[in-house]
Amino acid sequence: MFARFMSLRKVQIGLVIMGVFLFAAAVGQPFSEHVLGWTPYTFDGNAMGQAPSASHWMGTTSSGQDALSWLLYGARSSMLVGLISAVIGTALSVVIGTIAGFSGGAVDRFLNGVILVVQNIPSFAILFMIAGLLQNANVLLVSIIIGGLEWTGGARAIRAQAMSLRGRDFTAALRTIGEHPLRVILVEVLPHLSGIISPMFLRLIAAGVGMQASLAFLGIGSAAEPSWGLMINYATTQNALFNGQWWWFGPPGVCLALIGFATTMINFGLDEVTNPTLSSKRMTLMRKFLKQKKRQDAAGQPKIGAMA
Amino acid sequence: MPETTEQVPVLEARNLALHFDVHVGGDRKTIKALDGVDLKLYAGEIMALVGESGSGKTTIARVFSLIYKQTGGEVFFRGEPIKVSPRHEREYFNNVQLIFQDPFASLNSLKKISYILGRVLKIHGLAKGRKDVRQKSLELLERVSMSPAEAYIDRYPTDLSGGQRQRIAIARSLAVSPSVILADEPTSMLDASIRLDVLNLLKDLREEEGMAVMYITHDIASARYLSDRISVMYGGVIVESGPTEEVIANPKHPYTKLLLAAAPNPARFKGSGVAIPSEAAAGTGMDNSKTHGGCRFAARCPAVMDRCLSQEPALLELGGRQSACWLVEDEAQAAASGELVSH
Amino acid sequence: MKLETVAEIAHRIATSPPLLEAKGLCVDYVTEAGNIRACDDINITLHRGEILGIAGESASGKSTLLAALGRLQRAPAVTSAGQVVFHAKGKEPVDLTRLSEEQLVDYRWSGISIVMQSAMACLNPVSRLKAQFLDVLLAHDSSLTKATATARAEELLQMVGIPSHRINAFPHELSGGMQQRALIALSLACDPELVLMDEPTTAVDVVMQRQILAKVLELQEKLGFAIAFVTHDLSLLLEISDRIAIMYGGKIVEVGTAAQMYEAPRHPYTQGLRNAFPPLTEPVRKLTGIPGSPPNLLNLPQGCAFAPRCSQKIARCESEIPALLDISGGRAACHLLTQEIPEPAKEALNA
Amino acid sequence: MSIDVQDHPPLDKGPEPDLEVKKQPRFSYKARVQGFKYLGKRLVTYLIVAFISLVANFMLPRFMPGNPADQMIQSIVAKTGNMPSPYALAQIYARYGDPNQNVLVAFWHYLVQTLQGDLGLSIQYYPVPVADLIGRALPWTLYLAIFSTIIGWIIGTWAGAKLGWKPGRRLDSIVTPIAMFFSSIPAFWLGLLLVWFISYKNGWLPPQGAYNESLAINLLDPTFLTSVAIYSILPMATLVLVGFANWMFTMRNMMITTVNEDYVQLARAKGLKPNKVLRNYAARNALLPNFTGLAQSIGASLTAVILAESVFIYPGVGSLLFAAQGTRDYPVMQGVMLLIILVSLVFNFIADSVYVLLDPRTKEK
Repeated sequence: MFARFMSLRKVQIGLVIMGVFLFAAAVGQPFSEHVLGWTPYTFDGNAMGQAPSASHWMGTTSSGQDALSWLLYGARSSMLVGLISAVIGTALSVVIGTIAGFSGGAVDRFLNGVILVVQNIPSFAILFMIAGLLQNANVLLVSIIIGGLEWTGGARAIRAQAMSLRGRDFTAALRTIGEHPLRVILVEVLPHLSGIISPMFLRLIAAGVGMQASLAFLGIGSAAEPSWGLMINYATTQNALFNGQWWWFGPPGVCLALIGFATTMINFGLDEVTNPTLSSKRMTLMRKFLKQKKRQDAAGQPKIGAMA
Repeated sequence: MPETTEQVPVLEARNLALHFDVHVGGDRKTIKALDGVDLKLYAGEIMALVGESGSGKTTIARVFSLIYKQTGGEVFFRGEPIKVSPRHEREYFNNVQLIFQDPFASLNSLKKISYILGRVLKIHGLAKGRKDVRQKSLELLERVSMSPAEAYIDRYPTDLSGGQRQRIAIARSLAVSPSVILADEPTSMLDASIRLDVLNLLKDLREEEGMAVMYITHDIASARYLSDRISVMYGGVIVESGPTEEVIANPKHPYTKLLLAAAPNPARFKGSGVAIPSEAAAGTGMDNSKTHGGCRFAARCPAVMDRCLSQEPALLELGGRQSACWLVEDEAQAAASGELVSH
Repeated sequence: MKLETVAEIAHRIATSPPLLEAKGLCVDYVTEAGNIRACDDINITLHRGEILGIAGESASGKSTLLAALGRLQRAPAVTSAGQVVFHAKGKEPVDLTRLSEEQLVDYRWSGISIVMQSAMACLNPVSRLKAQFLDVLLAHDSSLTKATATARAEELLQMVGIPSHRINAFPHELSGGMQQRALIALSLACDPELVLMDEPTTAVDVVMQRQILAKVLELQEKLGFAIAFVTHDLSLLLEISDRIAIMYGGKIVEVGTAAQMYEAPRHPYTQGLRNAFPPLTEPVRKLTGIPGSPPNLLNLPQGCAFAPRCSQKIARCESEIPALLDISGGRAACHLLTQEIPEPAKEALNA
Repeated sequence: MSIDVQDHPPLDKGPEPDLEVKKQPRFSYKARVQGFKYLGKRLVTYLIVAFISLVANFMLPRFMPGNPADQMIQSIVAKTGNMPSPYALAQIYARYGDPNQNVLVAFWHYLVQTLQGDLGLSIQYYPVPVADLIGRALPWTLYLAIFSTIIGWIIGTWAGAKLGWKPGRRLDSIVTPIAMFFSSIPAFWLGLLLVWFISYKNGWLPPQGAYNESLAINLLDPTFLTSVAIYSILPMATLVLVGFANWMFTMRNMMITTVNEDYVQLARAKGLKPNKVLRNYAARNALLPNFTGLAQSIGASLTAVILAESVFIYPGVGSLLFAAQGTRDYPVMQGVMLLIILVSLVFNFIADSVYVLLDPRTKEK
C-alpha cells in the first residue's frame, strides 16, 4: 500500500514540493543571513527595486530588501503556521472523534453537538475579529485559532468511522479474548483511521498557510514577522506590479499556490490508493489495453457487422 | 446427547428477551429480537440453531458472548447466572468463545497472523517470551490444519482465502481451550468446496476435545450434517426443537416444514421426476416490531386455525421433542387419549 | 408445471436453435499488478428457451462471464478476445463484441436483459419504480404512450406479485424480496429472448428464494425466454437448470445436463463440488470437500488450474492445460477423461 | 455533508424487517413532519452558534489591551472636535466595557440593542450607525458571493461530470492538475494579477469599484445594470477561477464511483441512450452531495469575497472591513463579523432544507 502510494506521480510531485518548502523553512533563515548576507530587516541602499542579479538572486523591494531572504523567512512562518495548526486540529479531531464514536450515548450526543456548533463558526470571521482587535496575528495565535476551529470535518469523519469500527466484528472479537479496551482503540483501531487523518492533516496545513497569508495581506498580521502575505501586501501598497517588479510580487503568490497544489496532489494520491476505482494509473493502463486491442482487431478482422 | 435430569447444561437461557428501541424516521418502535427463548446446550453436544435472518439466532449468540445485554430473562453458565464484570468476563471468555460469520471482518486486516494469535496467548499468559509465543502460535495453526504453519504465520489476513481466515479465527478461539464454541454462521461466507472443511473441523474438535458447539445457520442441510440436536427459530422464539434426524425426517411445526421444503435439494435435480415445491407460503419474514395477537407464524401458516390468531402456543413437549404449535397440542392430546384408551 | 424426464430435456435442447454462442471468449481485468484473465477461452452455446446454470466459486469467473455475454463488463474488465454471437429473432446473427454502444442499443433489454444480485443497488435510488420502467419501455417501443406504458408496467409488477399501486414507490420503500421481484419484472419489460441472472436470490432468505425461483420458472415456462443463471449454489442449479456449466479458474471445466451433474459428474472438481453439499434427504455420511483453496488468477499453475487440489492428478496435469472436449453426454476438460489412465483413477471416476 | 443517523444496536444481519405497510409517499404529511423535525434540530444548533458569537462579540473587547472605550472616545474627539453625544457615550460604554456597570447588566443591554438591529455608531464615519454602513455594503457582497459561487458550481459540476463519465482520458490528466493549481492560488493575489494584466496593461475592463460612479444607483436603469455587470466581471472571474476546481474534483470522483454502481450498469443494460444514462442515472445521483454543498459554500465563500473586494475596492462589506481595520473602527469590525456569521448560518440552513427536499432517503434514516 505504502509502496503503491509512493509510486504515484502525483504523490511524488506533491512530496517533493512539500519537502522543498520544509527544507527552506528549516535552513532558510541561517542560509539567508550567512550565505546571502541579507535578511528582510537589512536594506541595500544601492539596490532599490532591482531586478534579479548576482548580488540579489531574486531582486529587491523598492526599499532595497532582498526578495529571496523575504521568501525564505516567509517559508518558515508559513510552514510553522501550517504544521502547528495541522497538529492542533488533527489532535482535536482524533481525540473528540474517537471518544464520540466509541462511547456513544450521552457523551456522543454532547460531543456531536459541540462538533455541529463549532462547524458552523466561520473561522475567518473569528480570526479576523480577534486578530484585528488585538492588533496582532502572530504565528501561534493564527495556528491556535485555525487548529481550534477547523477540526470538525475530520472529527465527524473519524466519529463515523469509529462508530463503524466499534460495531465491526474484530473489535468484538478482541473483547472476547480479553484485550484491554484502550489497547483496542490505540493499537488496533487507530491505524484504520489513517485514511482520514492524513488527508485532514494535509488540508489543515494548506488552510493554515492560506489563512495566515490572507490576514497578513489585509495588514492584520504581525508586521514584525516577515511572511508571504506581508510581502504581497507591501508589494501591492508600493505598486510593485504596476512598476513591473514581478520578482517582488510574483514569487510569494506562486509559493502559496504551490503549497496548496502539493497538498491536493498528495490527497489525490491517497484517494487513489484507498479507492482503486479512482486510480489514474489503472485508467491509463485500460486505455492502452483498449487501444492495442482496437489496433489488433482492425488488422485482423472486419470491424463491425453481421455474421455471414 | 442423552438428556438426564442430573446433567447441568454448560449454557442455558431462560425466557431470554432482547427488545430494543429504534428510530425509523423519527418514530420510535420496539424491535423484539428475542422474545422469550429457553435454550440449553450440554457439554460435548453440537446443537444447531436454524432460522431465517431476523429470527434472532445471531442475537442469541451475541447475548451468550456478552456483546449484547438481554433486556429480559437470564443466562446461565454451568448453572450459575453469568456475571458481567471485567474479572468474571475474563473467566467466562476462557470457556466460551464466539466464531463470527464473516472472517473478513473478525480479524484486524492490518495485523499479521503472528500478532493476532500471539496477543491472545500473551493476554492469557499461555506463553512467555518471543520464541514460546511463536512456537505456540504455530501449534495453534497446525491444530486447525493450516500446515505448514510457517508458511502462514507471517502473513496478513488479506493474503488468505476466506476459508483460511476462518481457520485463523477458530485457532484464536482455541488458544484459551474453551469448553463451548458459539459458531455464528461460520461457513456462510465461504466457498462451497471449503465449507465442509470448517464443518469437519468443528466436528473433530467436539470429538477430540469434547467441546460443545452451538452451530448457528440458515442452511438446514448443513445443520443436519453437523448437529445432534436442532432448534428452529422464528420471530425471536424457538418454535421447534429435537434430535436432528427426527426433526428433519418428521417436522412438526409448519415453519420447519416450510424451511425444509424451501431448502435446495440436489436430489430433486431437473429430470429426476421429483417436483420442486412450486409456491411456498406467501409473505415475508416476521416483522419483529409488530405486536401479534396469537401465533407469530399465523400470517404465513398454511394450516392456520382460528385459535392461532388469538392465542400464542407455548413450546410443548412431545416424545423428547418440543414444538410451539396448536396442531402439536392436538396431536399430543390425541396420543394421550389414545394411550388412555389402550390402557 | 409438467415434469420432464431426462431424455425429454436432452431432446428439447438438442432440437432448439442456438440463441447465444460464446466462441473463444476471453475477459481480462486490467490491473496495476498485471492483466488477470478472468475468463479464458470460453466456448458455450445457449439454446432458445434453455435454462443454463453456471456454477463456480468466488473468482472462478462466472459473474465476469455473464457480464461479458451481455457486453456489460465494467472497468477494469475488458473483453480481450473471442466472439459472442447473438441470434436475435428475425435478425441476422451478430457478434456483440464488435458493436458500438449505440449499435448495441438494438439488442439490449428487448434481446438480452439482466438481473443482478443486489436489487437495492440495481434500482436507481432517486427515482420511482414508474420512471425506471417507463424509460426502458418507451425507449424500446415507440408505439407506446405514457399511459399504455404505465399500464404495461403495472401489469409486469402484478405478474411478480407486487400490487400495481406500488409503482409509485421509491426503491428504498420496498422490502428486500419485493425489490428483487421488481427487478425481475423490470427484466421482463421488453419481452427479452434471454435473461442473464447473476445470483438473483443470494441476498434473500431461503423461503423468499424459493418464492422468487418459483415465479421465475413459471414465467419462463409461460413466456419462453432463455436464462443464463449464475450462482455458487450447485444444489440450487441442479433443481432448476436444463444444463450446467462448471467454471474453475476462469475456464469452463465441465458442461452437462443436471442429471449428469448429479448422477455422474466427470471432472474431479465437479465431483468434489457435488459432494460438498450435504444432502437433505439421503443418509448422512462423512463428506470431505476439496482440500486447498481456489487458485490465484494472477499466478495460475502451468497446467490444469485444478491440479494442485486434485486427488487424481497425473503427471500431465501439471504441465499441460486440458481442453474442453466432448465426452459422452457432455463436455469436460480433464486429462483423465481423454487418455489411458491407471485403473484406480478410473474406478474413482466411475464411482 | 451527512445526516445524523441515530445510533442503535445492530440487528440480526440480513434485510430489514418489512415495514412496507408503514411506508408513505414522498410528500406525505408524515414525511414532511419528519423533515421539519430534522430542520428544527438544525435550527437549534444555529441558534446556539449565533448566541455564542454574540457572547464572543461582547467579551472580546473586554480582553483587549488598554481601555478601548476611552480610546474610542478620544478618536471621536480627535475626529469631530466635540465630545460624543450622551447616547453615543452610553453605547460605547455598554459595548466596550464600563467599569461601573455589572457585566451581566451590560450584556443584557448589549443583547437587546443588537437584537433590535442597533450595532452602534461607526467611529470612522461618526455618527453614522454601523447598521446603515453594513446595509449599504451587504447587497454588493451577497451579489458577488452568490453569483460567483453559482457560476463556479455550474462550471465545476459540468466539467466534473464530463471528466468522471469517462475518466483517464488525456483531457482528464491535463485538466485535473491545472485545476488543482488554480484552486490553490490565493484569490487576492490572482485578483491583483488580473487587475494588472486586464485593466492596467490592456484597459479592457475597469480596475475597481462596482459601477460607473457617474451613474445614479437605479435598479431599473439598464445602463446602470450593464455597468454593474461589467464592473463585476473581474472580481467574479477571480472568485470563479479559484472556486470551481473543488466542485470539479468532487463531482469527478463522485461520478467515477457512481458510474460503477449497479444501477448505472443496469441503465446501460436497458439500452438507454448514453446521454440519458449520464443524465438520469449517473449525474443525478452523483450530483446530490454537490447540490447540498452549494448553499453551504455560499456562506463559506464570504472569506474569499472579502479578500477579493479589498483588491477591487468593491464597495461591499470586505472593503468596509478593510477600511475599518485601518482606522481601528471597532464597532464596524464587530458588526461585520456578526453579520458574516449570521449569513453563513442562514445559508447552512438553506443547505439543510434543500437536502431534506432532494434526497428521498433522508427521511428514512
